[in-house]
Amino acid sequence: MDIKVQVRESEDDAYVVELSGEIDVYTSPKVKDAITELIDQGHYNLVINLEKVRYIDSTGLGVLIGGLKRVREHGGSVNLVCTNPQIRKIFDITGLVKIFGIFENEQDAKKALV
Amino acid sequence: MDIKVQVRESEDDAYVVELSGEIDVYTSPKVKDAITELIDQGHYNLVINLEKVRYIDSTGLGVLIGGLKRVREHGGSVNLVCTNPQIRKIFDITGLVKIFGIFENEQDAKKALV
Amino acid sequence: MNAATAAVGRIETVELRIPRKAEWVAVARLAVAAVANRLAFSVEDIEDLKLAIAEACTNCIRHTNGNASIDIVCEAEPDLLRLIVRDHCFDLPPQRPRAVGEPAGDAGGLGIFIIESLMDHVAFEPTANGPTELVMTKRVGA
Amino acid sequence: MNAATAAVGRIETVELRIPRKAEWVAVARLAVAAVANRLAFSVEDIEDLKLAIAEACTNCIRHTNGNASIDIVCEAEPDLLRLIVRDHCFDLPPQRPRAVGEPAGDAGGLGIFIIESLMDHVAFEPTANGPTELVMTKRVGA
Ligand SMILES: Nc1ncnc2c1ncn2[C@@H]1O[C@H](COP(=O)(O)OP(=O)(O)O)[C@@H](O)[C@H]1O
Ligand SMILES: Nc1ncnc2c1ncn2[C@@H]1O[C@H](COP(=O)(O)OP(=O)(O)O)[C@@H](O)[C@H]1O
Repeated sequence: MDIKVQVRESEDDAYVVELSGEIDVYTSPKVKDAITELIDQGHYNLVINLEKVRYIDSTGLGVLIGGLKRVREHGGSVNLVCTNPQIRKIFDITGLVKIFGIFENEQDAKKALV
Repeated sequence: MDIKVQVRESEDDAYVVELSGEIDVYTSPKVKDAITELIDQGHYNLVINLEKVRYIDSTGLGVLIGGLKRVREHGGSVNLVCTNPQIRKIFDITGLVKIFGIFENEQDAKKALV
Repeated sequence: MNAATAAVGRIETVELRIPRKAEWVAVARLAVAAVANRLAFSVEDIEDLKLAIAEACTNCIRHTNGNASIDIVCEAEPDLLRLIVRDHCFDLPPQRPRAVGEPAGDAGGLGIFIIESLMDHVAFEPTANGPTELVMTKRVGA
Repeated sequence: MNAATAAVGRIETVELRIPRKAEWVAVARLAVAAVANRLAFSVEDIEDLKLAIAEACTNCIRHTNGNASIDIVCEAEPDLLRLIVRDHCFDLPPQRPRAVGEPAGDAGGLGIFIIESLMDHVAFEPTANGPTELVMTKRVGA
């Protein structure tokens, strides 16, 4: 019932934020801080890996949407990696599949950034 | 949050009762029924395999103790297979380690019946 | 089973009260999952119920103030689970969520939309003593 | 931290009410585990707390009658969890458990013994309005 946030630098100035655990009203500020820090440092091409996320709710979605809005202001983008069908379903029902690039693995998500 | 009970015949008229799941006040009657049925059929040498049991409380212990008492009246015995340290600990603190044979695997538990 | 016979079925009630704080929402989620597990809900339905109760609790935290608790009543019938969520300072009339695909930023606006997508019936019901209740129902196998 | 500073620490309360029936004890177990997970308890301590609450609920089911509920109050302090379990028809004065290693058969007699082994402090406290409460406390890292 907690979240782990791991940030990794990748090729081409892209950054990967790997999340594992549960993203809810209690844990999402930690995710927000990590994303905000990257953006403040001038990194606008992000892959957020949700493969190890077992749970996400609207507070977690809000953080992802907020990040996307900020990087887009700088011509960047956020791609997601999501394989868990329950998590994927939440992006489907909220219509967020239309505004995020969602990929089956990190390689594809990184490639699609450029 | 449920229990699965599987009964297997073994060599030398021994029977193995393999339990998986949680044994509590709700599920223990199912365990009791399986053990009672074996004893009613005249099988007094039992191995009860708790390797896949994630939880047991005093109602589960009561069922095992009740079974042991009945088979002993017929010169039989009950050996347990228990590898989970949390489950093992409950047999330790209740002193039941002294009245049950507790083994690390089914082979040893079966051998010790004879 | 038609609606009339379902209505006379046995109802069992589990009640939970948590502090109106972010760190306790996980307790509501797990308790509701445990209740749902006693009915014949699928694993996917149980995930839906966890998300719906979390969204309801999150709204109580985000849209009310004070030290009050969040009260959750789970009414389990053989073929449905009704979740009633009540905060003690529900002063704003709930608004409709924003249009799908047009989220307004960090603030979201997705909570009630998600709840309505996952549950079979959702209603805000005014109570005699002030606060409004969110009542949401999910049928087994619906 | 000494006892005096701990006593003035923040206490957060989670309350749970379940039907006095075997199938709902698992809900108490999981809810208490979820509460304990919010404190700094080890995985092993959380298993102990699950077992202790289940034993307490099981006693409410085995030694009382009627349709009343079982009420559980979890008082979380930074360094301890206090669990208060109340049934509404606690009429028998609790007896001591049988001697260790001499169980009296199916009926057991192990419940309170297990609770006392796993928790740091256990008491039956009479209440003003009739029923007795079981109050049990476990310290983090004790
Ligand atoms: N428990 C509540 N107390 C007060 N207002 C609420 C509550 N739940 C929902 N609302 C109202 O309904 C609106 C829509 O809620 P929701 O769809 O969850 O989006 P969000 O919470 O992101 O604004 C909220 O903005 C709020 O005005
Ligand atoms: N909730 C309760 N209501 C009434 N009596 C109780 C309750 N809990 C415990 N007792 C009494 O305490 C005794 C010891 O309980 P316990 O150690 O759990 O063993 P057991 O339940 O197997 O008898 C019980 O036999 C009963 O008389």
